[in-house]
Amino acid sequence: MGRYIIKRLLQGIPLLFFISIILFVLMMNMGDPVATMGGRRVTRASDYERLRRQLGLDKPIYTQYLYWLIGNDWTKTDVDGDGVAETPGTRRGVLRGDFGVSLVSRKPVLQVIGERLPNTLILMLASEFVIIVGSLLVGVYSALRQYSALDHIITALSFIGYSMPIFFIALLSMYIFGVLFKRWGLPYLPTVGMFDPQAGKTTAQVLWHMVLPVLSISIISFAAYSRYIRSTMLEVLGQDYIRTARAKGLPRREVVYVHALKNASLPIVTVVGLDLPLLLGGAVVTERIFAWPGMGRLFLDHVSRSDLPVVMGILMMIATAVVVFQILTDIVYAWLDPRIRYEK
Amino acid sequence: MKPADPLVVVKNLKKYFPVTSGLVFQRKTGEVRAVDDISFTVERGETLGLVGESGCGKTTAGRTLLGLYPPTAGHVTIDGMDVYAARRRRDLLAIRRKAQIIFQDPYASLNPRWTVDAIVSEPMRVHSILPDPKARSERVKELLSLVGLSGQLVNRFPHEFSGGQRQRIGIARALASDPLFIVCDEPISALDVSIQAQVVNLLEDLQDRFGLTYLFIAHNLSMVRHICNRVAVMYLGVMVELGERDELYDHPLHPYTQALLSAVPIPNPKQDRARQRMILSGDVPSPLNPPSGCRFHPRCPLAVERCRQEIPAWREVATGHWVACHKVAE
Amino acid sequence: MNAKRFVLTFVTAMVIFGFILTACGPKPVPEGPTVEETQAAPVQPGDGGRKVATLIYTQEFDNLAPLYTDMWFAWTTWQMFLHWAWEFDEKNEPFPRLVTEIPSQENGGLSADGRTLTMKLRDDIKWSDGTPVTADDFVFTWEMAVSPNNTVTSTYPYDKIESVTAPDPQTVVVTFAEPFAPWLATLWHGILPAHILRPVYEAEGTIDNAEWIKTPKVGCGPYLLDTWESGSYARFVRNENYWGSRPILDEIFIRFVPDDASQVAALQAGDADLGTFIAYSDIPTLQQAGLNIVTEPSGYNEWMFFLVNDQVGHPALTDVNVRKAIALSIDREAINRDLLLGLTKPPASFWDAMPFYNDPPLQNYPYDPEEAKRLLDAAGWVDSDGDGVRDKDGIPLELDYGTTIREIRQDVQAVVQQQLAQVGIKVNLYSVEADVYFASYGEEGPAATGQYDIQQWSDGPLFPDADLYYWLCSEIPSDEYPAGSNWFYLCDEELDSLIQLQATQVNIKERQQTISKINQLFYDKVYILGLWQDPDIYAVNPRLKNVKFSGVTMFFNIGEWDLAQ
Amino acid sequence: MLVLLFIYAFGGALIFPESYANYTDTSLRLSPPSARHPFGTDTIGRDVLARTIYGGQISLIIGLLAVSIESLVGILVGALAGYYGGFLDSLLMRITEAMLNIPEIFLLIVMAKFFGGRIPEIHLLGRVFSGSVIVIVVIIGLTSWMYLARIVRAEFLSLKENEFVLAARATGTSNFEIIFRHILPNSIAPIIVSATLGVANAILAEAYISFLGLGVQPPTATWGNMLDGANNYLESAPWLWFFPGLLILLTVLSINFLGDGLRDALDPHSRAV
Repeated sequence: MGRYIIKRLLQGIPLLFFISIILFVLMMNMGDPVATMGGRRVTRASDYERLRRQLGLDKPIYTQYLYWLIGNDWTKTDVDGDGVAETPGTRRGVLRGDFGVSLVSRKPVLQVIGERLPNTLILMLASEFVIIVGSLLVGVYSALRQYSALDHIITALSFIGYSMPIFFIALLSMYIFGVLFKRWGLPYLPTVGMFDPQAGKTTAQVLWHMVLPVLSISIISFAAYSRYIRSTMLEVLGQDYIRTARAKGLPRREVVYVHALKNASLPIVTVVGLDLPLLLGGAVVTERIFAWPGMGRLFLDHVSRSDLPVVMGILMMIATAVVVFQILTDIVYAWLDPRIRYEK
Repeated sequence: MKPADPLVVVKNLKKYFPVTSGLVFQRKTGEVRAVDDISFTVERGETLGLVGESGCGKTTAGRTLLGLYPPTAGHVTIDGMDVYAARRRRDLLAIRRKAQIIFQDPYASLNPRWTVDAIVSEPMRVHSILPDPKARSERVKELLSLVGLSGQLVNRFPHEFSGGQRQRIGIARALASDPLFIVCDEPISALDVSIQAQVVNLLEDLQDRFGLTYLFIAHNLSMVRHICNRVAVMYLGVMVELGERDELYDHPLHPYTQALLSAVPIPNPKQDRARQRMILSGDVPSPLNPPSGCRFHPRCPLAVERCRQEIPAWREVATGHWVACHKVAE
Repeated sequence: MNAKRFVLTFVTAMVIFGFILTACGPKPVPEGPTVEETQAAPVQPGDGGRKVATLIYTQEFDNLAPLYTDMWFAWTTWQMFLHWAWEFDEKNEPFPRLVTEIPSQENGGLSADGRTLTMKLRDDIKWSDGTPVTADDFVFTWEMAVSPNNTVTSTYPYDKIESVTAPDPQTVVVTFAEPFAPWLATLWHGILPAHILRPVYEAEGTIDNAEWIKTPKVGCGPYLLDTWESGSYARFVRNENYWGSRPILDEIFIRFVPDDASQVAALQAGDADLGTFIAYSDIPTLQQAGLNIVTEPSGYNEWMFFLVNDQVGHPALTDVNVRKAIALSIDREAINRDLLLGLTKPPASFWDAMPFYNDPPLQNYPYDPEEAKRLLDAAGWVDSDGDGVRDKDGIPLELDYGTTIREIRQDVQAVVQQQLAQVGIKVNLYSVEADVYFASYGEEGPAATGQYDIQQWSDGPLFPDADLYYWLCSEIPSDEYPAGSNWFYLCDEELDSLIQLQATQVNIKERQQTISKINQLFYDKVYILGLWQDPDIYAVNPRLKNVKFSGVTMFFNIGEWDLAQ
Repeated sequence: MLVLLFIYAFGGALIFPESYANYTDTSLRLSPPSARHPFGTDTIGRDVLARTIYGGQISLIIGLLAVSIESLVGILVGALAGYYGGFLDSLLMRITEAMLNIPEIFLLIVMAKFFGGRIPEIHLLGRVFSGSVIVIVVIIGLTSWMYLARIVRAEFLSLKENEFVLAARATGTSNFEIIFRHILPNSIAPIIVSATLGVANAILAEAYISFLGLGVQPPTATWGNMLDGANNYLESAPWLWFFPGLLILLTVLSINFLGDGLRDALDPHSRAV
């Protein structure tokens, strides 16, 4: 098992290299970060050339990638434009933990991302929690009451949820719970931000503001999950050992929750792990609509100014998270299912 | 070229399948020695039987010698043309046209999405025999009637046929390019016993009519005896014995051949009872890690120390009778 | 399948819901604000009588350090914690802040040749950590701006300076290489604290990574940066060490709300006291909710720029009558009335916000499509093949019209397309993101490489100065000079010499006459066509008292702001 | 239902000409649904009903075209990787994996910026499509082929060992023909299912990216870009976002139903959602 984990981790490294190269090439041709530096005015010609030189944007793409990857403190660059490389570089490169400095805010990328990461994580974890708990309850319920009216309704609703674009859910829920509730004089949910600044960033505030975004993110995955759980539960419940357990006289509750659920949860683990990209993708739109100060919004803001270090940092972080999650999924899967033994 | 030249010459043919495990790019960590240095010839017009237990490499040998698998080492010439040296598509096509194959599984060997017409005419299309589609259709019907099927069936799909019929379609396809040489890769083992004889008879009949040469791969020794002129025995990727049919059946030299033959039921019960059964112990070892020396030694009742150490040479002990065993007298 | 039937029911319900929603939707809208108004009233920040004003920024400032950003939202914020040498009031008139008086030829601060500027600093000014603000800070700021090791966003106008010296701690002498007219509007947009940053510069060779550049907590203004939570808010507290009169508010809270609708909601609800960058379409709602709308000219107007260059642009546009016809066939009044809710009007002059230079005031071309058709006919552009698009010598009058993806711009594009089609001019619309649109010539930016025959964005002179350097022939980008900033590809020799002349005219009266000539030239030749005035618009809650805005130093009197309890 | 939607999008074009969908009447801006404008008007007085019709055409066309590109790339990559194996397989699969590891929306945004504003308008069938339609089709196609490639590869891996493929090789049939005439027709079922569901995903992807303002640019309407900026009118003009949003939902829903049905019909083994 240990060797398997190490092997999988080693496998992830070249993959991340691949990803970084693909992204870097795409991003180099994305837009001009210097173009928007002049505020409302177009950046001046002399400033333009100077900034490109100082920020190293005049270098060929492979050099920029190299600097991004391993830094440039081993070489000298020409920053005053006289054609002589005289200033030693200061970047240490991603491999040494330096993701560079944001071209927009001049803060280190890790700091920029670090400020937003917790906010996204809060949203993600809460959504994951809602999704898993909710879909388990609903999935198990509809599996046990297969073909009941409620089961049909759940099935249909999950289809609809599955097909809903996240922004439509978000707008609709904002309209209903924010606008209409307010109009009707009901207690209404806040539609933007992470907390009411007057009240401060208290737990209650954050929880209250989280309701709608979490709802929006959850609905899509929730629909798919509960369907999935329903079908695996049905499959497991139909198997011989469950019938045996019941025939032995074990209480129904125990059969369902201990035996069946344990076995049915196996595939769910995979789905949860593999759905991470989907969730993160949903976060971009959700954070934008609900003005949630997370990574998704950071991404949009900085993409629109072609802030390569930050965008690259976010994407690499996400890619890493996805890779790690896949590995974790495999490991948990192996751990949960004694039948699966990976060769050395 | 003298007609006495063998049609197919196989020299030191090896086929190892790599066993890979890879992180990014796969790396070879071992190899399955499916075919490990075999040499033989097939004379024009004869049928050479190739027998052995499942997994001994007979099918691989048959496919490799046609170039369907790239060989690890060795040379094969068919009608004087080097199979593996053919780089240009034209040369390869020339070889493909002369050598064909009939497969074991009549269900898997026909493209389920194609009609019989398309299947049987494919070789003609590829080799540009009868470029006119109409003439080709006629030829397809002709070939079908040759193998005993009605020409009306050309527009049906393979799943509408029985196993035997499908095998006939496979034979018709093999014949479509007017080959000299056909590898029959266990063509009957997947068929009902009642059908087997029909197909074998069909093959014999066709051989007579078109002067075909067969490499007949089988594990059914009695059927081999029926159809073959010569028989070769393979064990775990190597050839252990080769000889004229009657010579081999009557005087098997290699202990493995003896064991195989002793397992064949003989129609005459008296003879059968009189015979001494030779039961092999143990399983066939993994070709991934074949035994040292003589590959048969772990199961051989006659094995001595030398068999563990030294690979026995492939020798001709009598005219046309080859064997690889230390225990066979010089 | 039962589930499918349910889906059908659900869908029907949705459609019905939609109609109900749209049927009763519009009615409550006008009522909405009144409901909220009553709700909003009791919401007051009451924690111990502390006066906390909440401001909404629709974008987050990217950085707060002078030299390191040119973002509008940073400019507004500087007045809280950093002063300029002189600032500008609500009439955009300069007044001295860190200096005792604004240098002029009369008071001897400006030499007759316009090359030497002598500034006298106040002697009571100090940083919030107690260190006095001295001439050394000015010298240091100049040094940092022109140091090749600092990645400042712009070295302008410091690169025009030959030297900055400090004969004594209260005197700064600036010497320009050549006479430099726009100094008043461009110099000393915030100064750097030398006592904090010089050690960093000496140690690291650059101040790029200095802590103060990332979070400038030491300042010399009435408030100080306390916390800045990225994506959410920034908090400023009173500078207890402030050298001027004691700031009235205890705290200023800036919320970053990227979404217009949310800003409007917060303002309506009274959750915020000040909103920025108000969209025209939201003004009636806000006014109904009792908020004061303040517009402050900042020199910017939304323009259509014609690519008058037969090499790069459409040949038709080199004909002044075609350009005039375009001006006559766009109902700019209607655009202003309907899309901008009649709150603004089309500008006639590049210096609309500066009456001093727009003299005599210009009158807009009227909406007169018939006259436009006549002009086009006379210019030889007629619809000879009957496809509804005029043509001449086989070239159809088909123009590419590009702008950025802001909603109002795209909307205006669509209206213009339709109106021009009515006079037989076909327009293809393009809109791309700002960083792509404004990408340089070398990066193949569409504007820089002249891909659009008509371009649209908001632009203005170096407000409150009249300068417009980038209209020079020498600024036309090319493979040899990819950084050129004349993206209009316009080379009019008369215009060129006038622009060069005004930049060196230190005498205000002479300069005014030159600019007026330029103004008339722009107008007569229809090189640019104003779409709407683009002043800064603020929404102010009436309980926020004594608020004034400037088009240059926006929150110049923030120390005097007060909150009615 | 899908048929109805197609009729809506394409048949509706018979009732309203396209110029009507783009006809602006600024004095009528943001008027609520009425008899004249059943779905109301937008910010510059265009009829929302007519725009949903033309937007629907573009959205559906984008969905179909994007899936064509997706299928083309996916089948090609999957087929080459599965058939040839070895180094090519490793290389292609690593690229596939790398692309799969970046959430699609991020990839879409980056790609949209990559191609932004580079493609001129396209004149097709007497209509003008802004170049961004093509850009969107291409980027959606290029960011969604990975799953299909994996499916195709798996199919090829198992089918290429089949004896009928060996038979074709023994016959001398060229690799090209083996790939496209022998193996591909036998793996068509999962491809069809995946492509059908791909249409739904492509329509959604278009909506997402247009919603973020990076998609199809005006004046060409799509359901997605009609929603762009709609959250500014959440309260004052709900018809702006409700109708296009509902139409997207209905379309995606019915395509998902279709895909699910196809899967049940073609492949009775997998019945998961």
